[in-house]
Amino acid sequence: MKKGSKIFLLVLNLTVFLLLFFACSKKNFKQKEIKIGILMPLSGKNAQFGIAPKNGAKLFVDEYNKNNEFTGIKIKLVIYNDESEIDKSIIGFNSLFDSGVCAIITGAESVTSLATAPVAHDCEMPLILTTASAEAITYDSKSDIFNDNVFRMGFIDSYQGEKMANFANEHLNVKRAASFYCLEDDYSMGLKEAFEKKCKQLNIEMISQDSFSINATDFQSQLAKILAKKPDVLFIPAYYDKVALIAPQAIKIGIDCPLLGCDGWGTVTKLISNSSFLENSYYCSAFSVEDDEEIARYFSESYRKKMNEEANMFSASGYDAAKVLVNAIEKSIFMGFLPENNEFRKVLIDTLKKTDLKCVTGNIVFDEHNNPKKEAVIIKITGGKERFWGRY
Amino acid sequence: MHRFNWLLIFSQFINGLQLGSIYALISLGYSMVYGIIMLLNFAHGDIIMVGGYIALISILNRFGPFISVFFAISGCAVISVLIERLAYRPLRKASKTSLLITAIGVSIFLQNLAQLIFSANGRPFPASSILKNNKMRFGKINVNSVTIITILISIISMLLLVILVHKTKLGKAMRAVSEDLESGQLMGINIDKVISFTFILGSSLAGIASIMFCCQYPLVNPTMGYMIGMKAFIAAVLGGIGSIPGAVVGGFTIGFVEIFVSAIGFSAWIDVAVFAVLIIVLLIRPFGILGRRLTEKV
Amino acid sequence: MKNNLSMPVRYVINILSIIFFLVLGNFLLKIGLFGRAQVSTIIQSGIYIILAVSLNIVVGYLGHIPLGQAGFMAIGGYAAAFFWKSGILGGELAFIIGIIIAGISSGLFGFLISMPAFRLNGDYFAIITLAFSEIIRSVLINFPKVTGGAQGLKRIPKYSNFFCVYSIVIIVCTLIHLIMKSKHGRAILSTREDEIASKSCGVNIRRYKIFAFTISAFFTGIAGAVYATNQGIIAPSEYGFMKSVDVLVMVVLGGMGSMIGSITAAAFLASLPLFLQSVMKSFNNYRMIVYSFILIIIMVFKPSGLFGNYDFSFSAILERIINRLFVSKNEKVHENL
Amino acid sequence: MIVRDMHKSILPKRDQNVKAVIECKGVGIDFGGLCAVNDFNILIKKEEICGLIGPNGAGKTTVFNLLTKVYTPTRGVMYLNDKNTKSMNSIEANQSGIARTFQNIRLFKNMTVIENVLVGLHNEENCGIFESIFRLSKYWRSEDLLKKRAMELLSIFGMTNVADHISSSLSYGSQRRLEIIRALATRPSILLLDEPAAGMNSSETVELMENIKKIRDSFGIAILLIEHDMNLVMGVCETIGVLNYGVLIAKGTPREIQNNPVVVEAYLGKAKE
Repeated sequence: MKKGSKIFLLVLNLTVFLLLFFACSKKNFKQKEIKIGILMPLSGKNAQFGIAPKNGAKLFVDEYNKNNEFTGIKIKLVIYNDESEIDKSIIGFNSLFDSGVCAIITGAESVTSLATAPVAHDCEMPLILTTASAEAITYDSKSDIFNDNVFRMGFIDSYQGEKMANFANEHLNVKRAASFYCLEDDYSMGLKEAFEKKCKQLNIEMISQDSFSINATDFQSQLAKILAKKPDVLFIPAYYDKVALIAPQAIKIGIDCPLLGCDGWGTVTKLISNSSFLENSYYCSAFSVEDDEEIARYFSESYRKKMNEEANMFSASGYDAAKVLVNAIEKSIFMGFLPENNEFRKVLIDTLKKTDLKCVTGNIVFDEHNNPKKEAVIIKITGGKERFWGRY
Repeated sequence: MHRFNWLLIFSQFINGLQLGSIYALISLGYSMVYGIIMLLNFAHGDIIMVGGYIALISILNRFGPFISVFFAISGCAVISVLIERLAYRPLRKASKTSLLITAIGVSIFLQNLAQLIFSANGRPFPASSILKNNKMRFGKINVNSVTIITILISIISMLLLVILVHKTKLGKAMRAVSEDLESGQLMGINIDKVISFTFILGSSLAGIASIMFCCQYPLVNPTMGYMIGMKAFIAAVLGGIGSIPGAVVGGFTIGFVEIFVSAIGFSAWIDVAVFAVLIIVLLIRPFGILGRRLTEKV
Repeated sequence: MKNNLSMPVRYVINILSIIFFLVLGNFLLKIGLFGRAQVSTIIQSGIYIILAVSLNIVVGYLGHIPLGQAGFMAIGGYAAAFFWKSGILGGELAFIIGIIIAGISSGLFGFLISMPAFRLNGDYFAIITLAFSEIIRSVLINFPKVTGGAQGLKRIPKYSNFFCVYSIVIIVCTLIHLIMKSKHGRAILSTREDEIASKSCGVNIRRYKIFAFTISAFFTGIAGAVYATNQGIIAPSEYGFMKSVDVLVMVVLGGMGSMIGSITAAAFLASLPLFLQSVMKSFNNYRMIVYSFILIIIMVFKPSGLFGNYDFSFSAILERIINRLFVSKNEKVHENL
Repeated sequence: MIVRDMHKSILPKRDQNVKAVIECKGVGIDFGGLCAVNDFNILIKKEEICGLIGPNGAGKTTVFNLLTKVYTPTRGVMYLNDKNTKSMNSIEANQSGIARTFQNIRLFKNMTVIENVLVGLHNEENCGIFESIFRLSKYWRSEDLLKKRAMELLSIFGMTNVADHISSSLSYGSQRRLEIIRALATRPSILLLDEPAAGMNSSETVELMENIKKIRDSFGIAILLIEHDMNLVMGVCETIGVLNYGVLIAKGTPREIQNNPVVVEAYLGKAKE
């Protein structure tokens, strides 16, 4: 490298560097249509929790734009892939903010939403969480901070934990329960603690709490210990890819008590080659493909037709998030607020608060902490199929 | 454990044996490759993921169990030879640091390529179509057949390997090249052929291990190779990198450590325990249990 | 001998250019030339510059490849977060003290880890540093009561703005530059070049290896603290092996042993996702494939990276310009003021 | 010509009245059964130029590594400037006055010529980390002093004009000379040269002979030389030691060595009866 060429290279590099900043700072000023942001992990480890809600929301928005020509409201989705990493999701939020979205559908998992919620709160950007279940995103009891701009479609951790404890107590008259959770996953931890607290209240004896590490594949030693304690029921708050590994090993080792799960179990029968291992186990969820509600059946058919893959709880919550959001946008515009000026978002937050809408995952009404007050769907796995057992 | 139930102890022992044999098979690959070109082949762990996916695809396209196993093993061998040919051969003269960085690059490339093709979430592995999994009863203990088959196949492969390395001409060439690359060349050994063969051997064993692993834990996802590969490498170092019996001993030790730690209730600390074993071994006996001391010539 | 500018003049020039850069940067941000995304990207690339420059001490100047930088980043982040959340102090002073605490705590860990680590070299050194980093991450996960476990540490006060992040970047780069341009820097470089020859010159190479690793951990801890305050929440899942590899790619792309290389590569790769997001929607899905491919290509074709080990000194450039301009008219230049 | 009265800054600071620079008694080392050096006894006085010759594999370089404590001897005792080097490592050995060059040149390739010498001057000034980072006055003084001394050392072989060149860009001969200068920078009381004339043509060898004498005179240090080039050895060394299978079989003036029957036999084999 002669001296001269080094200088040239340096200068070239600096210009690329500066060009890079100015190129992406242009603001697009077309404000004709209303933009909604989608901040989901579309690649990386949690892609499956991000792609499904994005498709669900896309399905709703395409439908809406097609058959609501007359209202003059056209919804445009701006999608950012945050790879479920905190630093990228903050940059994603800011990039969506710059492109002038009036609200953002996000919340595939709790950690990234915990980071974007305060940032959104400062600039009053409404956030609709699809499946993130950490309580602290909306209302954090420890520090008493309430992000009023954040609305949640799914359940909070404690809701599901208590629900399954009640269900076990009422329908399976369980006296001795055990739990098997992942210490490194905040979702799993939250559910286990809620389940344990509720069991104490219902004086169900918690005979054992065993944990497994996030990339573990072998659970036989912990399961052997659980087997030795002979619980009436085994609560496994984990995602379906872990359950698909745990269940066969549990049955093979000889555990025959029913297994209880949570909404993370959705589509587990797809992931397990022989689903007889999950016989008569129950899990609560926000949505079931066999839900006999007319609106749910319509969603699963159109989703299967358009996306040629089976609908699940994640795509359902994405669809509902879009539906609730667009409904609130319509209301605010009919109240005479124009989407251009920036206190439109403030109005949007108030209208969202007063939502009362029949959706795929049930009737959405928000409580004082913006968490949905709705029943859960209980699903029983029999004959290798995830059967709709009923609402509870 | 309040009362000493022998049932639990024995079933844990079997688990340890089975996990250990999988790690042993994989760490053999590490040891052989490291012995030959002093390269810590980061990508070796991901070969297991490759084997799993190939077996999965071939079963889904309704190939028989034996054909799909054959596809998986030969697939692993072909891919690892490709890696050696494209990424490692040009760097044979290069510094150790560039070789290490390239190995890391290859490993990440494989993981992300798999993520792109097969999407990030796991795919179910139809274990039953390869190995009929029925319960075998030894007295009071029920042990599933996959475990027994895994242990048997691992031991057979290891014996075959020892015979090949010590008895055949090619094995002698491999040992010569691992002693000293240059003098091996002077003796007329075609270095590239021997190195490629070592990679083929190492990754075919990894292919066998990946089939065994997927049968026992029927789920294949793009990043499964990282952790298994890391533990197998620790096993290779524990046994003494470069020594074949060492890799086997190391593999079983790591298998038992993992099962023991989770049995006494610290399952969340398995990775920490395995890494702690590595650190202790590296500091006390850097050349491992059966390895030989490599003095650096001035 | 070319009439080069005497040392004091060089320092004046350097300081002036730094102040000018900071003021200009601040001004540009104040008038809102950049959108929010560019601001957070600029601040993010500042953090990655500190990370790359501190990793460059060990990779570039010392010639070893540690894979455990993410662990030190985590220690720095958590230490600073605990201090800030305890609320002993508020405002700017708390920020500075938090940064120093983060640096010291991860520097201490770096010192403790480097003692055993440097008894090994090559692949073993890489693996043992990776092992320590994974242990740190598991410890952070397995004590939920103390560290918030997998849910991470929430509500970390936010102090980071352009001015303080980039003043830290400049302080860190200057400190490293000063260290490397001294007797101790030469000792570190000589250890990379040839350990046996350094020993025969009386350089205590073990002490300097540990010294280099400890400073690198110290500055990585500082970067971890700025990273924590910039985000408001830190979770152990972020500090995995991939984070160390991200920073390693930056140092390798920039050129091992060249500070300007690390800075440029860090800024470029940190702002790449945003830049390409607007250009090519799905680039982020291929980001890691492209990075690993770059890594392999560089190692095979240009191991010395973009800049080799050419170290930039602004005053050297000025000197050359002055020489060309004035000496050609060969009248005496008013040098060494 | 540089004469003896160089200003004091270059001369080694060692106490001048030491009896023998190096003394080895019964020194030996064996690498797992192979006895590389056995019962090695030698005594090198102050300012003595001693040559060490012997067939290939006689253990000459191993002796160098023993003297500089790169290897620790398994038997015998060694004295350096009357200090027992048993507990020293190679760094402490260098501090107490032994410096060496290497058979195959070990320069710091990517560093400039003057930086190579400055590394040699590493222990010249104790300027701590704190002073260096914050550029206190101690730092400036020590840097200037080191630069001045480095220039002086370079001037011995007239290499000051290449001070800023990268060391790997120098010619083979000047790289050899730079390595010698770097060794001198550590103020040794004995300089070990490992085949300095290897790969040099005859004119360079002659020039090397003068340089070696010049160094010994101007620095007042002893020189221990390993060399195969006999006319260099015979021309410059005052005493010669002959090493055979790790044992010093003879030591004396070049004249004595030439017609010492034991040496002749070791080199040329037994004369036919």
